[in-house]
Amino acid sequence: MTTFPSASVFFQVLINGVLLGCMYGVAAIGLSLIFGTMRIIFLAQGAVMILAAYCIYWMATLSPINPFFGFLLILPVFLGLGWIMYKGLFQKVAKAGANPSLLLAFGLMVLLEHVMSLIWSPTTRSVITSTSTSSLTLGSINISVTRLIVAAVALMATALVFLFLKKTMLGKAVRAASEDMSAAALLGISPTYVSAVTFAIGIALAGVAGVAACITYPFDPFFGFLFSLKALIAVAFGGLGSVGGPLVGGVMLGVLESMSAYTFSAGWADAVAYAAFLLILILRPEGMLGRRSIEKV
Amino acid sequence: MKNNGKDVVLRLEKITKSFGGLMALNGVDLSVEQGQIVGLIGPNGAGKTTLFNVVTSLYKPDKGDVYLAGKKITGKPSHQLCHLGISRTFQLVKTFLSLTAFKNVLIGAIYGHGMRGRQAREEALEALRLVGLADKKEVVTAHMTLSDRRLLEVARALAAKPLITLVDEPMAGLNPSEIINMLKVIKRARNERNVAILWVEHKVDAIFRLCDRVAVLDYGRKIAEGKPEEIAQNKKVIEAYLGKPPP
Amino acid sequence: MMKKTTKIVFLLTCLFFLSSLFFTMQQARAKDKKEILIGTHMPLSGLGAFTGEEQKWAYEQAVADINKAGGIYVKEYGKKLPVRLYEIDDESNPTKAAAAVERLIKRVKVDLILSGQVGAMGVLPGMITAEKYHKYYHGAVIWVPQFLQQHFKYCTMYFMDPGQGAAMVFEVWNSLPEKDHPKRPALFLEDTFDGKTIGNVMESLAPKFGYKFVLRLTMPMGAKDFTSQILKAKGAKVDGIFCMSNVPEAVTLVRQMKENRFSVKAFQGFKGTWPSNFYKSLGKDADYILCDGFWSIDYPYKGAKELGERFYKDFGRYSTNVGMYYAVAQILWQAIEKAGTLDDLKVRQAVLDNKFETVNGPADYDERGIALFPLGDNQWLNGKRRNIYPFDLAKYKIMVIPPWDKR
Amino acid sequence: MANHLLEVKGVNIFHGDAQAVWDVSFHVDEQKIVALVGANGAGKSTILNAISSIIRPSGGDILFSGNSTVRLKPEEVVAMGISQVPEGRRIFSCLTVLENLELGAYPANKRPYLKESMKRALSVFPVLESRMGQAAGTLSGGEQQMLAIARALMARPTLLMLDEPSLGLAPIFVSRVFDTIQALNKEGLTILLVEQNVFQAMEIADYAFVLQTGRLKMEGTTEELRGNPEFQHAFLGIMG
Amino acid sequence: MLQEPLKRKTHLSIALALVFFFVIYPLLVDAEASYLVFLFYTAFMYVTLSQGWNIAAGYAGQVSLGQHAFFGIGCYVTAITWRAGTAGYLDPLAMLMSGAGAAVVAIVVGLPLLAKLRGDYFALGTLGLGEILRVAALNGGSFTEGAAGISIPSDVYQSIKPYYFIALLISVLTMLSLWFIAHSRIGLALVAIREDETAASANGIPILRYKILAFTLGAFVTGLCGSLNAYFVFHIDTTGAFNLNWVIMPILMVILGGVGTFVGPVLGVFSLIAAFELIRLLTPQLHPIFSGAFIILVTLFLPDGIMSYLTGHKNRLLHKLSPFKWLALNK
Repeated sequence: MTTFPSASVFFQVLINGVLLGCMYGVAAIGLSLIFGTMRIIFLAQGAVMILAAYCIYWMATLSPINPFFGFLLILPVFLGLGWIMYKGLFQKVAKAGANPSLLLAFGLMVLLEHVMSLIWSPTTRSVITSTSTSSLTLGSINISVTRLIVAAVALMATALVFLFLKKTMLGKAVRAASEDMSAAALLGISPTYVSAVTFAIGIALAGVAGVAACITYPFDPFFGFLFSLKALIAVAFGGLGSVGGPLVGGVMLGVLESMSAYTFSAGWADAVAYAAFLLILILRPEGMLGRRSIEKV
Repeated sequence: MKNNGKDVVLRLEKITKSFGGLMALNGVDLSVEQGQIVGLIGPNGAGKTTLFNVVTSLYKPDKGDVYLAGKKITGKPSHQLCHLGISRTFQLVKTFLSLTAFKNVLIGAIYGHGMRGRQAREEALEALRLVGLADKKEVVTAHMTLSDRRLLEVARALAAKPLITLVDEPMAGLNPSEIINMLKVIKRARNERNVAILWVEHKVDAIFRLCDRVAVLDYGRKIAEGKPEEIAQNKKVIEAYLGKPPP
Repeated sequence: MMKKTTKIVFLLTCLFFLSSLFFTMQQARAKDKKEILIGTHMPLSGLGAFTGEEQKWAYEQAVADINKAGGIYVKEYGKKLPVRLYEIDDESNPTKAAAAVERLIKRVKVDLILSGQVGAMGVLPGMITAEKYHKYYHGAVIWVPQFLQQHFKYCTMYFMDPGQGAAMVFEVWNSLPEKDHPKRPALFLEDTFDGKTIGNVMESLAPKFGYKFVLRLTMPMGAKDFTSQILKAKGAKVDGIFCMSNVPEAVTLVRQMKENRFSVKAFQGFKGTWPSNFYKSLGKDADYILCDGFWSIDYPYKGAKELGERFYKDFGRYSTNVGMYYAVAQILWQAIEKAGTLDDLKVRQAVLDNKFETVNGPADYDERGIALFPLGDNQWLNGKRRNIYPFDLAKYKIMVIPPWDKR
Repeated sequence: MANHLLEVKGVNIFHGDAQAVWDVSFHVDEQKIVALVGANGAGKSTILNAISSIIRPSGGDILFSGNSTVRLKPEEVVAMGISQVPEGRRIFSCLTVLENLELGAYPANKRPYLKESMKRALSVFPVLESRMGQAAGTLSGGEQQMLAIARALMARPTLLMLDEPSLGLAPIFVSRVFDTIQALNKEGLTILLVEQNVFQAMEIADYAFVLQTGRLKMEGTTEELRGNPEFQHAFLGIMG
Repeated sequence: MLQEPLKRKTHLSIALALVFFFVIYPLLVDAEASYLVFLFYTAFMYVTLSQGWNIAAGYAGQVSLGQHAFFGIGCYVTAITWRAGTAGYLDPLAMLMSGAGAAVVAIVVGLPLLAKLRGDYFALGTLGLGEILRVAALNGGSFTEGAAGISIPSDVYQSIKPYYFIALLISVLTMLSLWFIAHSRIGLALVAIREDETAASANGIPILRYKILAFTLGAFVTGLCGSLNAYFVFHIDTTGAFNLNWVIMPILMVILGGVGTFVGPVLGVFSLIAAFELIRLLTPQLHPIFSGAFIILVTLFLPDGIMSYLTGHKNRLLHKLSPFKWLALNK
């Protein structure tokens, strides 16, 4: 065990955890949205993220466009991609239940990973931006600018999803459909349309997460899977009772990881995260923000 | 424990249970004697099903105790209560859908009462016969009608050879002729098995027809208890439950 | 119930599956030998993929080169036979590496096996499998103790000596001016066998060269944040780093060092800092960082320069790796010719008995089947790796890293 | 003929391999309350779902104001003016009462009238007004049923189909619900009522169709049926 | 589940014929050089692993995503006892101990998890278990030899036949015990728990005990496979032992074959292995791409598994077993 030598080190570790957690959070939002309506674990989410990362990489190396524009470009492109993916693959399988969808997502992940490695080769790539290694200094605390941008993106994505779900008719329809698909259909809400929209948004958010990841970390075609595992934990941490759940869960995970890496050992950080995850599952299965539901008998 | 010369099978003492701020049950006392059919009625949300769930340990009461044949059983796990002699049916029917009717009842005989082999099979068949489902024993329950599934639940509960069976709205969703059949089955069960029955029901006329005693819940409190005739006359009950008296 | 016809179609499909398996498996070894079939497995996907690509290229060059020369003369058949290479992707997974070697031996029925990669992730399971079926596995990239533990009779290895590698690091640091020697160096190690092995050797050899590591920190594989480690190092006033990791981790570490304004005098990376993508990912920030090299285009050996330039032509970058893989193949070709047969034990014996000239210098196996080559050290500057070690071959000298704010 | 608002013609419906509805034909006339009664499993809900296009019948036709609906999607049927209050209420318990109501006006051609419809729905069920911001799951059973009907009204239907509106309700609420149905009908709404509570249904309906195990058994005005001994035997049994 | 006696007889004879074929096959060919023998050995392993998952997930409805933890424990128990000299080469006692080790962990972890978590949460919890154990083994010091892993000299290896027959035996025993369980009162209880836990409990079934029984049994056979694998590969480290492959592949195979069915997983194992082999054969370079495409095609056209395709029964279980339906947005 190491203790914190000073308050500033403590805050530095804390801030780093929060910023790392925002990264997990932004990856988790899309996941939780897709889980929410379609009740599937979209394992290929990590692969989709990396696909977006490669798109940005291409854009940044082949053209003089600033990678930060990627956020704006990726959104419509991946919205379309998600729509096509749903219509082409998931619409049919979603009817068959959650397990085939899980399987489909797994197949898609394998396919995407290897197609990417065929196109871009499996070597590590990264995108260098104007803010790549710059940082702000507040007293003795250093804050990475890139990570701050990612945190802002995570907040914005959460806010947008929140607004979409709470304020728009379509968003309300999404919430209704995720609670009772057939009752929603009776009101004139098309289940396939709602699912397709949700899926497309989920994919678009994965794309945004991919852009966020590629300006922060080097990546390769197989980098996404670990990320989707962490995002999954973030989702479980936050619970799905609230839209902010994934972000809060991500931040909790990030802080936990960086705290245990500093005080304990980086080698155990993952185990600590998983153990906390188990503990939370056992003590508060609905997640930290979720509402407890009473089983109807 | 004796009460009017008969054995008290189930006794509830001051059961209190709240969810969040909502007081679902508030100091409810109740007792059921051997071979007695006790009806439990009350408006929607009065706490009838909650009471069942407290008795069968799906919920833990905040206060109060449950006694079975004089022994305190509060908070014992559901499956132990079944071994001790409490079986039940569910408002939303809970049969094991992928199993046949026979196997459903067999589970009651094997796990509810601890019978084995031939004895268990015979008991299961006997219970099926009692509810009139003997000829449908090889039908997978997923393919059964609601009425048959309700009967099946009763059979499964009886196969456990309980001291008391809790039946939760066995007539919900049934048509009049099916209701008559269910009434007959419940009556037959009591007569042939001498089992005590605690019965939650919405169909008040059905309750009045068959019950030895009726208890009325309203907002988690027991507001009346007595013979069906008495309850039917009780002003409090009529106002709280039936609304304005019929013209 | 489904229709009978569909069921029949289904069964026929299954039959097709099975029968095709049977038939392809029954290719007997032809009496009339037309080619030498060499099998290999490589990490073309998964964690080791970044090195698999260069290995694949080097092997294919070695095969093309020998075939251009008409093949290898094998006395047993009285003629020159061309070489054919059969590659399997082992996905950086030890179980799949073992299965890959099973497939090479039993289904593809290769004559001999060229090494896979990355120690316990590929080479070791591959060697164990080859050993089971008495197939010669011409190995590389595995640590000596790991190799010796198994008492192999059908395998050989060609790699660097970790002790020598560790000594190199200290010798290079010592070649700095006295005032710039790292006084409080730290180890940043990935949680793999490679990390552990090299870390142990570094720690045990340090006192001999007048060093002592003040910290030993773990960098878990796939981790995305090393700030905690950096803060600890900063707190301990670390001024020199030895880092063993993969590329993404090394890149993230350096980026975060800069973000946290943490400078050291010397940064020696192993494995994660040599690929050219390391530099591409960091740009100028990668300058002055040291990287190990299994080989250098600047080596004065025959074919080295030519090979390095060919690689540059294909990839637009330089490699510090391909020469080593090319050398592994070169040794095998020469050994086959000297053995005059494809018999597994005889070829292995030829490997043990002879000395070989390669693009990576001379190779001489000992009686345990081990040949070690010296590790090289390079320093990044302006996108180029400047060879600084071995001192007698190197054209450049090490430079101290200026602090971030002075660059 | 002209005033048949809804016409079901020789409909057959399958659940997987099993046929649930056999060649059923009936019609609902404008501004009437029509009851569809029958034992459990008689196929009443199945027929409602077929009208709502949740299930596709494998034979026959369903005409609404003379237009076939069988090839339409559920949302198109709602847009045409048929709303269903499903069995068991099926309100969205995590959404607020307001959101539930808003979703009732989801179809594009209904949205412009959202405010108007809301006003009307609240005038029918003033209780809901004070509960607008509350999660619908916290309402009592009777209030939930009101919400479900109000939600269906938001789509400004010409035909309102109610599936077992009295199920699981205390008698006091049952009579309130039936009063409301009658009042709505008086305002000009056509109603197709599926009910197991035959008494109450016959009380308010103009005309009834009786289903038995997926087949149409008899039909007639409620007075005719009450006098029919066969009908009494099947349904009124002990309860009479 | 009950079959007509005649049908049961045919099924039995088919099963016996298959087992007989598998027993004599390696004796007819040059087993050491036959790739098919190795492939069959792998298939037997996966049959056991698949059924080990299927018994808890398919029968009792407890979807575990942590089978690789038990596989890894099996590997490590064998490797550690073998290194210490307490167990010998292909030592049945060590194998049983490995299975028992996995079973003990299943009980210790299963108690809180299965008591507290319903189906879907449980799936996530078990996923965490595998990762925790992996990290523990990585940091296990000289006991697990950390990242280095435990190496045992492979010169004791003689022939693939013992592995083949042990794997065959384990898989046949697993199938037999599954058959007996499925047709006994235990099977009845497991199915009841899967269908409705509340009702099962109210009918006197001690659900926790039976869930743990199923989970532990699955862990036990998975541990056995891990042990055999340790003997086969002679080198155990965290990447190989706690590889997610050991949980993903069996699940894929069971889903492909048919969840909660007896024969389905076996069909799933053989068809997936055959398909992947064929793809490797046709496109050695691109096989992962085509394997991914194959999985996608299967889910598009056989979403309920091979068994439902053959028998015509839709597999409703798939819907019930959705491991993540709890993540509903508005729960």
